[in-house]
Amino acid sequence: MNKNVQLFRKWWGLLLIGVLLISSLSGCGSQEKVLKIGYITEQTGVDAYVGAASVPAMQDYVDEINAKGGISGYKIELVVYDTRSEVPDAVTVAKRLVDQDKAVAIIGPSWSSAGIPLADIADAAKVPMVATTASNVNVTVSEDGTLHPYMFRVCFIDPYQGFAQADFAYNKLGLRKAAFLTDIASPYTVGLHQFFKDHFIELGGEIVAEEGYTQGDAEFRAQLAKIKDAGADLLVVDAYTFKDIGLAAQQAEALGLKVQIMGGDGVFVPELLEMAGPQLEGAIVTTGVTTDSPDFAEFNKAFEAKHGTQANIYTYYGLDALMAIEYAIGEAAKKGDVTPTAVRDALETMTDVQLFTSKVTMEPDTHNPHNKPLLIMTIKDSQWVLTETFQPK
Amino acid sequence: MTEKMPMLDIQDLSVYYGGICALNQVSLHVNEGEIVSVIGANGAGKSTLMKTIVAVKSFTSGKIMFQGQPLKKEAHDVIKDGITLSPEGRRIFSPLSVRENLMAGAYTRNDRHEIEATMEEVFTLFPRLKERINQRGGTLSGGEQQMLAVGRALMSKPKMLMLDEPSLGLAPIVINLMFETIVRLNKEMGLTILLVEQNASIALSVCQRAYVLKTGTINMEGTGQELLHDKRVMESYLGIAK
Amino acid sequence: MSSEILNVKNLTVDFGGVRAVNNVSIQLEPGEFVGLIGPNGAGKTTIFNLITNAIKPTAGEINFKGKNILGKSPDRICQLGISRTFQNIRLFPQMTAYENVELGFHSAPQYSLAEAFIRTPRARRIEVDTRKKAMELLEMVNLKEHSHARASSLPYGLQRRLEMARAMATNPELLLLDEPAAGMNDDECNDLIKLIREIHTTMHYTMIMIEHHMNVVMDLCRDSRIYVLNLGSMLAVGTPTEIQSNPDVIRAYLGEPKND
Amino acid sequence: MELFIQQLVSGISIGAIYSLLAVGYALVYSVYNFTNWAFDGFMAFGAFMAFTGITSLFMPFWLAALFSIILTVILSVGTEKLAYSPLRARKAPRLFMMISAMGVNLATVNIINLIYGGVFRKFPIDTLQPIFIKGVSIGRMDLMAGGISFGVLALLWVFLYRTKWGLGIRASSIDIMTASLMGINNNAVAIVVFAVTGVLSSVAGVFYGIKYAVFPMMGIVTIKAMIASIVGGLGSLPAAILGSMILGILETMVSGYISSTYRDLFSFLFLIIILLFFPNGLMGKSSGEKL
Amino acid sequence: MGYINTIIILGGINIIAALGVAILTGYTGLFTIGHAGFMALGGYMSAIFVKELGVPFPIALLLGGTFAGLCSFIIGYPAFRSELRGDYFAVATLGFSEATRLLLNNTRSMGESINTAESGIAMLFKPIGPLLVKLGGVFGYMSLPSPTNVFVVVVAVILALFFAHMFVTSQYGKNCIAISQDEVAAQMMGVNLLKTKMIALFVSAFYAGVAGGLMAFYFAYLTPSFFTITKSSDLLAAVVFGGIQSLIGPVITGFILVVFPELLRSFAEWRLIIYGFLFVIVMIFRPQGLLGYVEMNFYFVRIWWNKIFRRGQTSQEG
Repeated sequence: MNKNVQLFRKWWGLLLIGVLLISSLSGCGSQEKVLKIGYITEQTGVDAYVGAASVPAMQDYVDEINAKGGISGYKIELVVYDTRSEVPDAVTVAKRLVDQDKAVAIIGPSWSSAGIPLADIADAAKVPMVATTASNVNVTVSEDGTLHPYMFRVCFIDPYQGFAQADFAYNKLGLRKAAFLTDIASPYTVGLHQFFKDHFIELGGEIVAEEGYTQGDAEFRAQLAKIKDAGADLLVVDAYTFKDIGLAAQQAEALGLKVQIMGGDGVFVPELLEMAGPQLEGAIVTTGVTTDSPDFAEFNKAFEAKHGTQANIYTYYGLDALMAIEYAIGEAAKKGDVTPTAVRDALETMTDVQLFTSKVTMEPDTHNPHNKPLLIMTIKDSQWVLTETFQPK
Repeated sequence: MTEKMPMLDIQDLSVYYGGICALNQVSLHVNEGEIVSVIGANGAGKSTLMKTIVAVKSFTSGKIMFQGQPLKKEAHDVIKDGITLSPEGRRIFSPLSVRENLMAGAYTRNDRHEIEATMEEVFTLFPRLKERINQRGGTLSGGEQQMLAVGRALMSKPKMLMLDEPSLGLAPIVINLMFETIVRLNKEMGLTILLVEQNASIALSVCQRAYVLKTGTINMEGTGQELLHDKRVMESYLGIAK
Repeated sequence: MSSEILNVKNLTVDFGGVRAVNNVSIQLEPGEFVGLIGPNGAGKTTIFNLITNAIKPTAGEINFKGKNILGKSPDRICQLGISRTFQNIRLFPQMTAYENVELGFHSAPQYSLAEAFIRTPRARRIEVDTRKKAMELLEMVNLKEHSHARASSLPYGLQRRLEMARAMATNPELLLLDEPAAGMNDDECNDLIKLIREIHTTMHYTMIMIEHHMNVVMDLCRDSRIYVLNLGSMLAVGTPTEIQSNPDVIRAYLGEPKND
Repeated sequence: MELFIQQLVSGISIGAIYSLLAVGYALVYSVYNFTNWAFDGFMAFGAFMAFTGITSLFMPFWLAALFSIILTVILSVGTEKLAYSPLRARKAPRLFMMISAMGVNLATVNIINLIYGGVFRKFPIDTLQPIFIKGVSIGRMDLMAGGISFGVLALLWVFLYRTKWGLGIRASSIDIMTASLMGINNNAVAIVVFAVTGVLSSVAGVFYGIKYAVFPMMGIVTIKAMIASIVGGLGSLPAAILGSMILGILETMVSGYISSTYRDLFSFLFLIIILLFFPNGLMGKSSGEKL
Repeated sequence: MGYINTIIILGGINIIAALGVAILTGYTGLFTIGHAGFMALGGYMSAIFVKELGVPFPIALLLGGTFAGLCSFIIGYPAFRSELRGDYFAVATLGFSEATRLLLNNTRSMGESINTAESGIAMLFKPIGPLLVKLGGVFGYMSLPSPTNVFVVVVAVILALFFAHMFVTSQYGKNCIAISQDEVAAQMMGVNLLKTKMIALFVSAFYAGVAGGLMAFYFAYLTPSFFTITKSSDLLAAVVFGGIQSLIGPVITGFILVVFPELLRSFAEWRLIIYGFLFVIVMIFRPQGLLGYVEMNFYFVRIWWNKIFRRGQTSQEG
């Protein structure tokens, strides 16, 4: 009998602990009006720097909002989940944000492979999601052309950037023989490559070499030697991480390959300047936002002082998405209906709203920011110099 | 007790392999300057005895004393104390040259000159090895490999040399040569030798005392000559004729 | 046309400059029981390894039931009807005694992979049948009550018996026993002799046994012959009494006294 | 022709880096018969320690390198004591050693990631400019890579073939039991082997960091070294170097003349083909089991 | 409920793939760190069958699994024929899975170049050119049907477990166990090593392939980046922790390894570090894993049943 009681206690005890665990995790019991905003990002794995640069800034901003009494009286809670750069993890955390945390809006992933399946989740759950730097077309508009009603983004899309790069290279720099060094394992880089190539050929340019590598490679001399042999005058490095373009520049110089180097917004981070040094002089990198803009100087300084790391584009895009949601919640609250659907509607009709980096108008039929300027930066004396602002018609 | 303490004294040694009793309550001793043989058929536990003495194999119960001290727990410490074993099947380092094999034997010693001198002594014993000094061990003939194994064991300047089946797989003429050398080592250098052999006749004819091991126990003991003429020895090898 | 079940002709193998087996020939009639003895390192196990093609010979021929089996894979050779035990017991340690024996029966599965997944009535029948046969073999070697014990947990002597039962389960015509009595005391040896004799008479196997316990060999081979191997070569063949009094054999085992 | 020579030069320099890594694997494999999967974590650790030495502790380069070597040796030997040696003492199957090593690797890499973050860093030391000979660029860094690789390998050779410790290691790698009969302390040999492995991985890490970048996942390149040591034949130092050179040259040639996109596919096919025709690698010994 | 469902679905998919690894690593003793490759092959193939050919989805899953199984021979035959030992085989599987991913990353550009090719070997592949483009390379294979739900996954897991149990208790499965315990003895007792290992690899890859298919039909999207070495090592971890020669062990750990990091997502950074230390600790203190050598059978279930429920009754009676 005694044993039996003990056994019973053990089982009940386990059950109790389980219940406590679950209830503590779901974090109920608060009386305040709190809205949860989810943030799906990378805190571990190769891309951990994305989360590292953005989460503290966003948390600071949320604290600021709350200190000011919240958005129309609603306190904000930022719920951050890590994806380890794995799609299945991105999907589970999205579902978790939707079902368990009842997030009113979600700040979506920084990469398109996760953005594409997450769009379906956002649609199904009817919770708006704002992607930061997932720039593949199909993130907001599916393959067959239908719009994902709940998916938004605050960055420009790959075709736009590829187009602008080709345009600048052909028309402004007068380059005619392009060679590529492309990370073949990322939709972002392959997309940039594709759109650059298409437009460059359309303009009358010639593609003399298309070389690939895989993420994690650090050795590009074989490819660069071939590019040198092909007589290219432009080297487009479509890289996901700045290390690749930095190393490519170093190794190109070592091989005596003297070409114009060009890269996309993925490599527009301050670390690039330290890494490659003089080899990157004159290289061109396109981006939607620059850390060197005097508008951000103060912010950058404060951020570095507080968190010990430098701000980069992920910081800005994260804040952009957060501010877009802040705006939309504010709009929804004005109408007295702070539901995810109301937030979505406000996002869709967003016009000329000042976000962290620029004023944004959302295109209702694509959910891409309209007329987001593209900055063409040149590296001079190891500093970014704004060469031109590309504004589409 | 005027008798001198034996160099190696083993009392009631029992060794198990898994559940199998390989040695059961074995007691034997070796006095300084002696050649002692342990003979017995295959599987009698001879090699186990050797391995236990050099601490490659651990024992379950009993006691092993060397020069009045209990045996060390690790093989390399035992070797440093002055026991060496030339193992069964020679086990020379076949990819290493003859010279390197010998140098490996001198691993516990540090004085280069002394080592060179010992190597010369080994070469006087086995001139064939000197001829093949740079050859790989694996290319030597069976007899030469056995010389190398014994030479290698001598390189540590042991106080007691143990030989596990030095006649194994050798032609009779080579066996004779081997045992002549063993006797020389004992007589001329005064080396104490513990010998384990299946080849009873030759082992008994060179030793002062001998033990007969049968399925893990000591069956008989006596002087070499006594046992050499003891019919029971042959029976323990080839069974009782019916 | 010869009636031999096994015909080993002029087998030779070299290991790194040393000739381990030198020009050995063995002929066996069906149903024979012969012993293979010789001092340590004579090359006895090497001959078993050559017959089962665990190692490849340098020269020579091995014919089994009139067919050349040289170069066939060990599993093929087993399927043809040659099975063996090992000097250092090689059971499947984490499998039960029963499973060890059972393996011998189904090492070439008796039903198709598809049947394995859905366990058709036929497959079930085969399983039941195999189970029965395996239990019979276990009973024969007196291991029935240990059938569900893990092989590694069995005492050493029983492991040896289990290995024999496993070898028998492959339904061999030629059974090679490598030191079945190793490490056994006299009483255990006597039991083993009885068991092996029983196996030989009831199963009608042709058997070769390597053994160092001379009493065991001499007893089991008293009606047939013993091969004596020394330094890789065949030294003598004969009845136990002939072998025991053969001066060459005695010299091989006991050596010659050193003559100064 | 110029392209060919350029690719050959690059191939050799890449091969030199692979060699340095492959030798680390081969050394452990030859003595303990298992692939030390933890090596790539050690490499990243070595690089980060030198990096920290220079940036946070303001050491001159040579001191930072020494600092890194010492710490990596401690890590390597500690791993041997805590993760490998208990398994060896139990005579555990090789599979367990591998899993244990993978565990060490996983932990090391992720601890580095946790502390330093996943960011790529430039090693704070100036790189050297290349020399051009008839249009073919020969990197001074590559010459240095070659120099250091072969220098370290030469030192390793001297250590293994000209010192008493080296003799002990070689004897142990042939027959560990007999080696102990020679008075060779197996535990001490293990410490020395893993200390040498630590030195190799630290040197490789620092070097790789200087030439490319320092990041927690930098050890990913060791998979190439692993393929190289299998191609050459596991457990033999010259084979590891041979395999590395072949793989380095093959990769650059495939990139240069076939397709850089499918380069790794060729490396893999090459591995499969080698295994089909040389089951033990080009120079490997057969690992036949004794009955 | 969606979140719980997600966990059940992903856990279930992981269980099925882990069962595949259990058959190969746990039962046959062959170490794999490349099973993600087979998942990818199975996933893409089933997706193609459903989306392009309109094959019903359960059949497509089986076909996808079979395709993965057949592909496994590419690595299995050379590796087993040359009697590759542990380390070699592990690296070969890793190479295979990375090569698969490389090819999948490039399907689109391959397809495009085939479509535009005028001559040469590419012409031979002309019929599959458009399909390759559709697969999308790194952009992923999009807009797949998504019939995978909790019910499907639970049924699939039960079936997978049942058939895995059937396999490992069959004569084929027992031959696999024999090989893992003593390869030489197994061969000497008549087990055809090459054939048995190939069968084990086939079944194992089949399981991974089916898991891949379920994954495709859950995410409605496939991209090569689903199938990285991390995925492979997670599967291996499930078997190492769950136990050698056990199905129920990897099933439990396969599920836990999905659920645990979910519950403790805030410790995500520590997760891989903990795995790493656990690998070492398990090897040193319990190398057979959590439930090593525990066969899933009714005997086992009955004992547990008795332990949990019956004990109350008997003690009340007493």
